[in-house]
Amino acid sequence: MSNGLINWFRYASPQSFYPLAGKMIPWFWALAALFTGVGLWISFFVAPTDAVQGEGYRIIFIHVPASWMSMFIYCVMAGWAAIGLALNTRLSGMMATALAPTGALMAFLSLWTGALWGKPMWGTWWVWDARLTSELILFFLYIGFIALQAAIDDPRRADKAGAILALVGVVNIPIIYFSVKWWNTLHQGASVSLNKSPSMAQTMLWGMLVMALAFWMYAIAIALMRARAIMLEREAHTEWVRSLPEVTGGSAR
Amino acid sequence: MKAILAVVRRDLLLAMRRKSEVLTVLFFFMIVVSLFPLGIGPETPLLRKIAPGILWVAALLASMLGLARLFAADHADGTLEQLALSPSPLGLLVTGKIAAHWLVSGLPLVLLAPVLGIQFDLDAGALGVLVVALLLGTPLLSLIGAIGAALTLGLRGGGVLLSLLVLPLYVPALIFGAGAVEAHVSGLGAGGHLSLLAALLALAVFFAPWAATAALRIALE
Amino acid sequence: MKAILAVVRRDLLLAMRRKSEVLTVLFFFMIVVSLFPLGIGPETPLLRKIAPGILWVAALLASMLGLARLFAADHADGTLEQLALSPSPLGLLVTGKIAAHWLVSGLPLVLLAPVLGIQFDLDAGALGVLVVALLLGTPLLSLIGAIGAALTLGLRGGGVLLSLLVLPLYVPALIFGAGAVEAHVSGLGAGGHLSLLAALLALAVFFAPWAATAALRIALE
Amino acid sequence: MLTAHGLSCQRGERRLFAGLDLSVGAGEWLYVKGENGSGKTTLLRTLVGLAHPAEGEVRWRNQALRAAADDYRRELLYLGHHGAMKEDLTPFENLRLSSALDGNDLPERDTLAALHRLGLRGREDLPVRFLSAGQKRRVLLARLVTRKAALWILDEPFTALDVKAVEMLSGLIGEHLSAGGMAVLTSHQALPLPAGKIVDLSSPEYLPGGEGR
Amino acid sequence: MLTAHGLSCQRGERRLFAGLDLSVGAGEWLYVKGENGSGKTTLLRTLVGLAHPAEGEVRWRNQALRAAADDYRRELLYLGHHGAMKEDLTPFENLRLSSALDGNDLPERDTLAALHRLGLRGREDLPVRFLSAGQKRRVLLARLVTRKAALWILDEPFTALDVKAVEMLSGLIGEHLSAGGMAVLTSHQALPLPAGKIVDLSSPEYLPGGEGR
Amino acid sequence: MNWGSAGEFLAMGGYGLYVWGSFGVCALALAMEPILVRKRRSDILRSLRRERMAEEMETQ
Ligand code: HEM
Ligand SMILES: Nc1ncnc2c1ncn2[C@@H]1O[C@H](COP(=O)(O)OP(=O)(O)OP(=O)(O)O)[C@@H](O)[C@H]1O
Ligand SMILES: Nc1ncnc2c1ncn2[C@@H]1O[C@H](COP(=O)(O)OP(=O)(O)OP(=O)(O)O)[C@@H](O)[C@H]1O
Ligand SMILES: [Mg+2]
Ligand SMILES: [Mg+2]
Repeated sequence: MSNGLINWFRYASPQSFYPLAGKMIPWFWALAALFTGVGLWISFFVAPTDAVQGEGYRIIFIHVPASWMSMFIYCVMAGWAAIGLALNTRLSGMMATALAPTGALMAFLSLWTGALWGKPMWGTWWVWDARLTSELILFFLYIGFIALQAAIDDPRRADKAGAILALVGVVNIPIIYFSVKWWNTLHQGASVSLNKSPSMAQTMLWGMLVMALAFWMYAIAIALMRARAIMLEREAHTEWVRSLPEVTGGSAR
Repeated sequence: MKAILAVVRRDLLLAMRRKSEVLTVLFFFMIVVSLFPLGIGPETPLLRKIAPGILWVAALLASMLGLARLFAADHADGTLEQLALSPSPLGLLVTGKIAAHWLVSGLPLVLLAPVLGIQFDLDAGALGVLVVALLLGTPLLSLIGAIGAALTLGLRGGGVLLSLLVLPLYVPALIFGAGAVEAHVSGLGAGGHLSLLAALLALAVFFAPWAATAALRIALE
Repeated sequence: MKAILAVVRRDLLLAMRRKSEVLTVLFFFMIVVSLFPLGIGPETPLLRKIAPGILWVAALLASMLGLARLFAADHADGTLEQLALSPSPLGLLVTGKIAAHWLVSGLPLVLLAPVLGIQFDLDAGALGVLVVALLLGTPLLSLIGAIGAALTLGLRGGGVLLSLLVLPLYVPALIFGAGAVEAHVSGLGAGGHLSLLAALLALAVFFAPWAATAALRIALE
Repeated sequence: MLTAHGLSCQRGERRLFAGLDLSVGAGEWLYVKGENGSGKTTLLRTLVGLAHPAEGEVRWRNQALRAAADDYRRELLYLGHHGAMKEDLTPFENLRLSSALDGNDLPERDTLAALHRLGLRGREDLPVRFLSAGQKRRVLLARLVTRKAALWILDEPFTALDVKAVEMLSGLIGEHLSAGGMAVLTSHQALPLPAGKIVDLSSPEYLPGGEGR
Repeated sequence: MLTAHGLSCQRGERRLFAGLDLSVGAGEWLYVKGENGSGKTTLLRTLVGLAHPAEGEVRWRNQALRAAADDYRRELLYLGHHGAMKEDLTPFENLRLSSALDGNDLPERDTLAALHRLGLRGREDLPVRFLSAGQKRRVLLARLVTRKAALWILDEPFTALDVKAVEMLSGLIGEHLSAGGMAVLTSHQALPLPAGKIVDLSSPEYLPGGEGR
Repeated sequence: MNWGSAGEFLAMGGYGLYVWGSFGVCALALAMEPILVRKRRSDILRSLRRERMAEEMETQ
């Protein structure tokens, strides 16, 4: 991604980024499909049955990548936001806006799969564990970011306000995480610990990593797609959009 | 009737235009509910015990949030004067506004409550009672709230004053609503509580729009 | 410095003019706290256990109530433009406004909390810790809240959106604040929690006015 | 026919004017003049029934306002200092919604036509919040075109309007009058309208005696 | 000396005007004309630095606005469409507080004198909420008397004022100019002021080319 | 190979509901997102084309 960052810097104006993204998207989709295929194959057919958790543990192959992505995307989003505030580039705001819904979706999936895992393993859908609680708060932060941007109609203003919120959030996430952790352990030795699963077999680790790669590729592809749509919306009246082939040529229905 | 519908449509359109409106009420509800475990501690049995109370208090606060704006926006921009001068009776228009308020900030809570109940480890039966109680209770909250909103219209410090007026009036809804769930959990049966709630609701449906309209007329003088 | 004082004086005067302002924040706090025994039932040991959490959540909601108005009134009537064009730096004026907000809606809570704590049967030591924790925590709430208030300025559905943005950020204050009292009650000593709260406060004092000012400038564009 | 007899109005402790008689018949208009704070807005609000006179009575078609309330409101159009518009909605939506509240569903065509007539072409779908001061007033005034009402009561309708818009609005009022409508207006500017009846609230004639100041 | 060079302003997607040059020197005033929505308010907000131009630059005493920000704000007085008043406070309190925020404590005498000059005698202690539209504007305008500023930027200062008040305000502006002050005004009414520079934003000269519409 | 039959695969050793509940919702969400983004894109493209058409009609 850091590599991509440098490239994107050169392409920091929407009209040159738009076609570039258009060219990259299919590749990321292809990679995402490939990794998903391999990952699913590993998760269902290669990885053995777990001694303690039976087949239920297979949820791990989406739960963990979704959890990782939810946290990772927030950082990337805040990074774009910081760039946007510092350099005042239009593209960075669009990228941050494009990433947020995907991040929120990942947080939601982490919560959902975790809950579905918790029921058979812990006998309850939810416990107020540190990691669970801070993931829930992360989800709220995403929703706040999206709601804030949705409430502002001037895109440039929305970008800047969103950027400030994202940065404040990024400062707060570690604080929140540690406070929640401390809160939880002070009260009780957590009634259930997430780490008691047996040392993971190599295959499991591989499956998780491949699935994480798949999620990653997916996130990039979808963020680029959404960024392109946002560019069209925001720059609808500029010359470069009006002369795009899909606007001029395409079969106007 | 047509006028009621026009008002409901208009208020819903406005709520949709502030796109996130409905969602934010929901998330506010969720966040307030989640704050309690953070303040109180994560022990499940304790949390299960106080869950109905917490859910009800949060629902009450959430449905109160939108109240201050119920008439205030229309008052500030002169729309309320126009409504008062419109050919349809003001009472009907007010009823429409109350209905729209419930649709935007009551109904969603009812639908979300079971999910939050699960976080507090309530069982299926208790969740059912919770939903029914909220279904009867949230319109009651909107109706009572409308009177308070009309009374505090245009007053200095309106928002806070409003909660001061309205929260005590909400107490019966809270007691019977949370009580219903607790009665069910402790095996007493929730029927009595629920029928009391229903009776209160019936009373409010007749009384509240009239009272709110009278209060509005005073505010407009 | 003179400008900060002028802002503080002005906001306090305004609060006094809407006479009931301070009182209503207090009453809201009291009512919310008292709702819980009604929703949960009157068992003393249970109530004592959840008291710090409930007091903190109520304080948090009460201090959030006034937030929406922190900049909104000044924005709507054009005063904020005038502040931005005034010779003193906007950051200072914003600090003044935050200080006034705390004086109006934070400090009174600190003073009232022990009384409510007694209702929940907390002992003198716990009450002391509660007051100190609130004294450190409520300015933190005002500071963080100001960022949210500035970000949501002039937006549709502002009030609810504000709470959505701000409540998650309040979590550390809540945890350490309520945690301090609980740690004291369970004999662990509240020192750690309190010094963490103080550290957070120090961080926020530097960071929050700056962020709020930046957000205000955006809102004014 | 709108008449008032022996009207005197009060705000707080202050009597603004007293002993005011007026009547507006079909095709007539009344120009309410007066210095700032002389009570023009108060008089207009009293005429529409939003405020109540301290003394005297307002009558519509020879019935007291309270008795005629429903009929009166059907035939009345009042535009005050305030916008009465939702800043979040577009001019198009604002206009249609206010018609819906009056109980008639305005077809899309007529809505657009009214907005265009008021010179808002190209602004139909921009939330009112973004409009300039004059454009906001124009959206409000579009109701003059869409709502059929016998009596127009307009408080400073010409504020914030540019020269062209002032002409256009005078044209509208002229049409309304020649179709047998009635109007009550206030303004501090000179009005480009054929002579109407004039009430000057600053004139000593209406000075309240004794009470207030 | 306020100058702007090649200014062009945009709201949302719409370019309002382009290629605007202007300069206002000591004792001069600039009359910004234009139809509703032509961008007068936007121009004024750009001149004071609340909005940013899409192209071009505003300079104060030969420094770019951003660099001169502090000095500029000290010498500037901007009154917009908005009231910028607290409806709960009295005119007296409003005026004193806004001076305090400008960093000078206004003595009671001067405050009262300014209010009386604006014709608010007897209304000093009535909360602004109760004032008439014109009286509210007058409270706002009292700042012209109390605040020493070299440059006045006033957006439609004459709205809602009655004939006497219009004269009085023109007098104030005249004094300001003859004392070497500068002023930028907008208005739709004819101004009873000695001739100043004129910028007409509706004239084809400033039509933005190409982009927007 | 872990599974003897399709039935066994679906049952997931008794955890079918949970495993397929997770994977199913996950697949659904990740499939819906591109569809929604596509729709957003085609909506804006359609309105752009319509605007263009209107302009062409005007200039003719
Ligand atoms: C709603 C419930 C749940 C949520 C929100 C949740 C959240 C998370 C998060 C955020 C992570 C990544 C944390 C990190 O890498 O530091 C994670 C990792 C993980 N979760 Fe969950 N989880 C939930 C339920 C569960 C359950 C029920 C289990 C298993 C019994 C589980 C097992 C794991 C494992 C094994 C990892 C990876 C181990 C690691 O990286 O430390 N989770 N979860
Ligand atoms: N509570 C009160 N006590 C005393 N005087 C009051 C009170 N409320 C209003 N007033 C006075 O009543 C008058 C109201 O006048 P109104 O708004 O009708 O004036 P207007 O003729 O419309 O003026 P404008 O031309 O400025 O719009 C003002 O002079 C105001 O100061
Ligand atoms: N987001 C937007 N998109 C398109 N046009 C906009 C947007 N926001 C504002 N406008 C337009 O920009 C112009 C703003 O004009 P401005 O308020 O400066 O006008 P003005 O000359 O002060 O008019 P008035 O005489 O009515 O006060 C209006 O024509 C308005 O419709
Ligand atoms: Mg008036
Ligand atoms: Mg203007």
